[in-house]
Amino acid sequence: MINEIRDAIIQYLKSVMKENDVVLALRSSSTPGILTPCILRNKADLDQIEAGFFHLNNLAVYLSEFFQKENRLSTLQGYLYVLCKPCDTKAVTQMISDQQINPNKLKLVVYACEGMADMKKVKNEIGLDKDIKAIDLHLTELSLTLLDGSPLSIPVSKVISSKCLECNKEYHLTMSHVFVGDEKKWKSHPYSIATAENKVLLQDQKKGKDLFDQLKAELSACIRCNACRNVCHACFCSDRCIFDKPKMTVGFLDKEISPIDNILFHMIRFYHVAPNCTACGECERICPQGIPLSHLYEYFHRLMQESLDFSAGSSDSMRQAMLSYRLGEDLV
Amino acid sequence: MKTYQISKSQLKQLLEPYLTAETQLIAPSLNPLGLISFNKIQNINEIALNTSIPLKPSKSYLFPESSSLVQFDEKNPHLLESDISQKKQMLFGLRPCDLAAIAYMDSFFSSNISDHDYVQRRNNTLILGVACEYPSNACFCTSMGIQPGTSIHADIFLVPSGEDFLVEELSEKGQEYLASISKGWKEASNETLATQKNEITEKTSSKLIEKIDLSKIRGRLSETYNKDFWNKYSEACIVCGACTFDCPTCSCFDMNDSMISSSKGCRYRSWDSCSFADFTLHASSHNPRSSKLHRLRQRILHKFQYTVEKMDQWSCTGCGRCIRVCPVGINTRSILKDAKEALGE
Amino acid sequence: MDETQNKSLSYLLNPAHYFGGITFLFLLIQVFTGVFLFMNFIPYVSEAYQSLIYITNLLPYGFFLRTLHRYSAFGMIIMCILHMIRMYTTGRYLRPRDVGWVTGVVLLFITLLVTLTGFLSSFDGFSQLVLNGMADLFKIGRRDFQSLLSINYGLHLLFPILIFVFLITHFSRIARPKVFPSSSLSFIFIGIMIALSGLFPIAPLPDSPNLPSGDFSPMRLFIGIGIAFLLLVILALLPYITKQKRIYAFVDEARCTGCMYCSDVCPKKAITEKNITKNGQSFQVATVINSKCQGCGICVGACRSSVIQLENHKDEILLEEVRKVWIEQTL
Amino acid sequence: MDRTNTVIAFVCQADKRKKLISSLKSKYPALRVIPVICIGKLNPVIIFRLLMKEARAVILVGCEPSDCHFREGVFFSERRFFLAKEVLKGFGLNDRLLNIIWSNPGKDALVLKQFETFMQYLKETQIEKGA
Repeated sequence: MINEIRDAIIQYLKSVMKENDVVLALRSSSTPGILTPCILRNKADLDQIEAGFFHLNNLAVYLSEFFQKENRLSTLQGYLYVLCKPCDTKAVTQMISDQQINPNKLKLVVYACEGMADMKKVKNEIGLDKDIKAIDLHLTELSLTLLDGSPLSIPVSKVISSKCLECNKEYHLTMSHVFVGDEKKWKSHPYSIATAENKVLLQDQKKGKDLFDQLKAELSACIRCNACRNVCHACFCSDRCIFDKPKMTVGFLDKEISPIDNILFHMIRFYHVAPNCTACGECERICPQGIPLSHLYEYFHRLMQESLDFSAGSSDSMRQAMLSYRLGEDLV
Repeated sequence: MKTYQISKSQLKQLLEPYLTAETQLIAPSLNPLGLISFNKIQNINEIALNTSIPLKPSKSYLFPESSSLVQFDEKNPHLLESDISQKKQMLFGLRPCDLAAIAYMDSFFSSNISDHDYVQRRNNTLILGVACEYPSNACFCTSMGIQPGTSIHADIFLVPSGEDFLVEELSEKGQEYLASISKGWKEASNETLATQKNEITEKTSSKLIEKIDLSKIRGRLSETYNKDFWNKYSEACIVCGACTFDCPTCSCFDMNDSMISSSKGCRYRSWDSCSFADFTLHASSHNPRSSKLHRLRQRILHKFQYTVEKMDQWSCTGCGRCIRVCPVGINTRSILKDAKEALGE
Repeated sequence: MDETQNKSLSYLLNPAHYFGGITFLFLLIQVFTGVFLFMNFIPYVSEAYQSLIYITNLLPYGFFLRTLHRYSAFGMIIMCILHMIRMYTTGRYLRPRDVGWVTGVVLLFITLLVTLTGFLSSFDGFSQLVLNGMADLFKIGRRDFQSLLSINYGLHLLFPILIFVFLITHFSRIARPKVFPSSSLSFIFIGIMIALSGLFPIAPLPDSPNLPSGDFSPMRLFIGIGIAFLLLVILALLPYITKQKRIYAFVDEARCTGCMYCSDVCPKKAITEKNITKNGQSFQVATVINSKCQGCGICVGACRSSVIQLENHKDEILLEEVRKVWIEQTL
Repeated sequence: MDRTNTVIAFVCQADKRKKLISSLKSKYPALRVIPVICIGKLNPVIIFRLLMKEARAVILVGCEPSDCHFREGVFFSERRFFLAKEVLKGFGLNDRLLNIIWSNPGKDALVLKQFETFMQYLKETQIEKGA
C-alpha cells in the first residue's frame, strides 16, 4: 500500500544515518492495527518503519530510557533520531525542561501527520463479535478484512481520533529537527473543528457530589496495572515512583486496590503530572479497562493554561509551573 | 453423564436460581464504560454471549484484586479471620480457554499448600462453560492444545446449536444442580453433542489467524535465555503490568499491612506483577530483575517453561488477552515463533 | 520566661520582643542629647570643667540633658545585655544566625568603650584621677595631658559612628528587622527616662573639682578592659563552640530521577546536581550542601517520589505522628 | 469517636504559633495539632492520603508568603497548595476541606477567628465526601 509519508521518512533517514546512529521509530507488530516501537541500529532495518495513520504511540516516553534510567543506552556515541508526530514534540520539549533528556544527542524527525486512528472507534464500527484480520489505509478509506475473511471499508473521518480533530497543525521546536513532507501544505488546512477553548468538560457539567460519584464509579474499574503511569512522558520517575517505595522504608501509600485507593492513586498521579501534562491522550488510549481519563487530564491541562498561563511543552528552557511564582498572585 | 437440549427460554430456568439475594450470577455483559466484562447480572437479557471473550477475565471473582486476609488489633491481640463472602456464585459464559485457566488456578492454589481464601470461594462457585464461536484476532488456544468447542474443566458445558443449547454435565456438582432444575427437559444423544462440538471447533479454529506447533519446543525454552530476539520486544516494553493483570492464569500476589491506627490494621493481599519495579527488589535495594528484558523474559518463561518443568502443563491457555491489552503491541505468539526459530525448529 | 510574657502581655506590648529595638532607641537618645552637649562642651584642659559647670548649672535644662545622657547610657547597656540573654535563651545565636550574634557582641564592646570615654571626658573628679594615673604611666607631666583628653574625646565621638557601621550588618542579618520598638513601647520608655532624669538629676557641681584622695593606677583599668575583651571574645565564639543539632536534607541517590525540582525550590540554593556513575552509566542526581542547608524542608514538599527527606523528620514519621496524636486523644 | 471526622492541623513552628492553636484543643475534641518546621515541607501527597483516609479536613497554618522565615519558600508551596485544591475540585471533593490559613506574628487574633469560622463550617456541613 503506498504511503508516501513513510517512504519519504525512510528515504530521509537512509540518506542521513551514519555508522553508530540509532533510530527510534515504529514497526508493524503481528497484531493488526497496532505498531510496536523499535530501536533500529543499521540501515537495512529502516524499511520496517511504519508511520502515518496508525502511529498512535508517543515515543517521548522511551527517550528517558536513553539518558537517565537503569537499562539505558546512554553510552550512545552517535545521534538518536526519533520519529515524532507534531503533537509528540510537546512531550519531548517538556522532558527536556525536566532535565530527563539532554537534547544535543537528539534529532527529531517530525512529519506531516494527517491524524491518527482511534482503535476504539474502529472496534465499534466492526461490532463486538467480529475482529480484524488485516487493516490498511487507502487514501481516505480504511480497508479491513475480518476474521471470517469478509472485507469491510470504513471512511477515515469516522475513525479519526477526537484529539486530531482539534489539531491546529502547528508545533514549536527549538532543538534540532527536520520536517518531512510539505510543511506549508500541511499547515494550510488545520482540522480544529472544536477549538480547545470552548470545550465543555465533565467538571463544567457536574460539580461536587455527583462528579465525585461518577469519577468513583469510573475509577473503581481500575485494576492498578500502572499502564497509564508508565506510558506517560510526564510521569518520568516510572520505576522509582512513590507507589513503588520498597517495603523497608514504610511507604505511606498502600498497594490496596479498592475504590478509595484507586481515587487516591489517580489523584496523586494527576497532582504530579498536571504541570507537565501535554494532553497527548496516551493514558486514555491504552487503559485496559477503558476508563475515560480524558475527564481528568483535559481539566488539568485547561487549568494550567487558564490560571497559571502555563502550557506544558511550550519551551524547553522554562521550568514547569510549580517551580516559579509571581509576587502577589495570592492563589490560595 | 446426561446431556440435555434446551431452548433459549429454558436457559432462563438454568440461570434463575442464582439471581436471588444471597447468590450472584456473573456473566459477560456490557459495562457502563462500553466494554464487555464479567459483571453481576440483574436480569438474564443483559448477558452478551455472542461477543469475543471479555478483556478482563473472571479471575477477580475467585482471586480478588485485593482481599483482607487477617485483621489484627495489638491492644487485644487476637486475629479476626476476615469473613469471606459466603455468597454462592455462578460463573456463566466462560470459554474453554478461561475454563482451562481456572483448572490451572485450582491446581496452583490448592496443590500441596491449599490457599484458604481461594478454595473457599472456589467451593462456593458453580462454573458454566460455553463453546467459543467468536474468537478475537489475538486468540491462539489451538496452539496450546485447547479446542474452542469443548472442555472438561467446567461443571456444566453448553454447546450452542442454532437457537438451542446442548447442556452437558461434567461434574457431580453440575449433575446435582441439573437434577434439581431439569424437569421436562429434552434429552439429547451424545453423538449430536459430539458432532456439534466438532463443527464449532472447526469453524472457530478456521477463523484463528495462525496456529503454532509448540510440541517440539515444549520444555526447551530456557535454551533461548541469552538469545538476542528478546531485545526486540523488551526495548518496546514499558513494564506496565496490564498483561499480567489481565491474564487468567497470573496468580502472583503481594502481602501488605494497611494500618488504620498505630495498633489496629489488616493484612491484605493484592495482585502483583513480575513487570513491576519492586517485584524482586531485595532489602539491600539490589534487584536481580532490574532491566525490562529480565522481566519480560521471566513472564514468558514462567508460562511456557517453568510450569512445564514443575506441573507438566502450560500455564498459558492462549486466550490472547495479553496481546489485546498490550499498549505497545508486544505479541506473545510472535515471541513464541521467534523462540522456535532461535531453537532451529 | 518567654511563654509567660507572651500570655500576659499582647504581642505589641511585650518588651521581650523589642529588647534590641529599645537599645537602639536609647542609642538615638544618646546621639540626640550628645549633640546638644557637644555644642556646649569645650574639651580644653583649662575650660573643660568650667563648661561642665556652665552646662549643669546655668544652661536652661542643661542638667536635664546631662542626666538623660547618663541614664540612657546605663539603659542602653542594660537593654543590650537583656537582648543578648534573650537571644541566647531562644537559641537564636546558633548558625546561621551567628553573624548577627558576633556583630552584637562587638557592638556591646564598643558601647562599653563609649561609656568609658564618656566618663573620662567629663573631666570631673573621678576622670581627672584616672587621667593623672594615665599621665604617670606614659611619663608625661600631670599638667599637660591635653593630648590624652582630646584623644579621649575624639574616641567618644568616633565610636558611635563605628556602632552605626556594625548596626547596619547587624540589622541586615534579620529577615524583617524590627528596628524601632512598637510606638506604644517607645513612648513608655521615653516617659520613664524623662521622669527618672527629672526626679533624680545630677547634683550641681562645686566650683572646683574635688580630687578624691589616693592614686589610681591605670594598670587596673587596662587589665579590666583586657578581661572584658577576653570575655566578649569567648561570648562571640559561642555559636561555633556549641555542638549544634542541625537538621539537613539528604537525598536517596538510588531513587533520585535528577529532575532538580528541589534545587529550583530551595530558598538557600543549597542543592546542586552531581553526576554519579553506576555500572558504567552516568546519572544526574541532586545533592545537598550541608553548610547552606537550613532544614526548612521545602524541597521535601517539591519532590515527586519523596526521595529527599529531612534527617529524622521523614514523611512516614509524620503519618506515625498523626496516628500517635490520634491515640493520645482516645486514651 | 469515629476516626474519619478528625481535623488535622499542621502548624508551622515559627513564633510559637503551635501554642496558639493547641490552646484550641480543649474546645474542639476532633482537632489534632501537629507541629512542622514549615508547612512548605508538607507534600500534598500526604494531604491527599489524609483527606481520603485518616482525616475529614486538613488545616495548614503557616507564615504569610512575604513573611516566611525562609523567604521565598512559601511562595512555591502556595502554588502547590493551589494545585492541591484544584485537584480536589477536579475530583469532585470539597476543596474547602483543605484550609490554608496564612498568619504572621501580628495577626494571632485573625488566625483564631479564621479557625473558628472553619470549625463552625465543618459542624454544619455533614460528611459528604463518601470516604
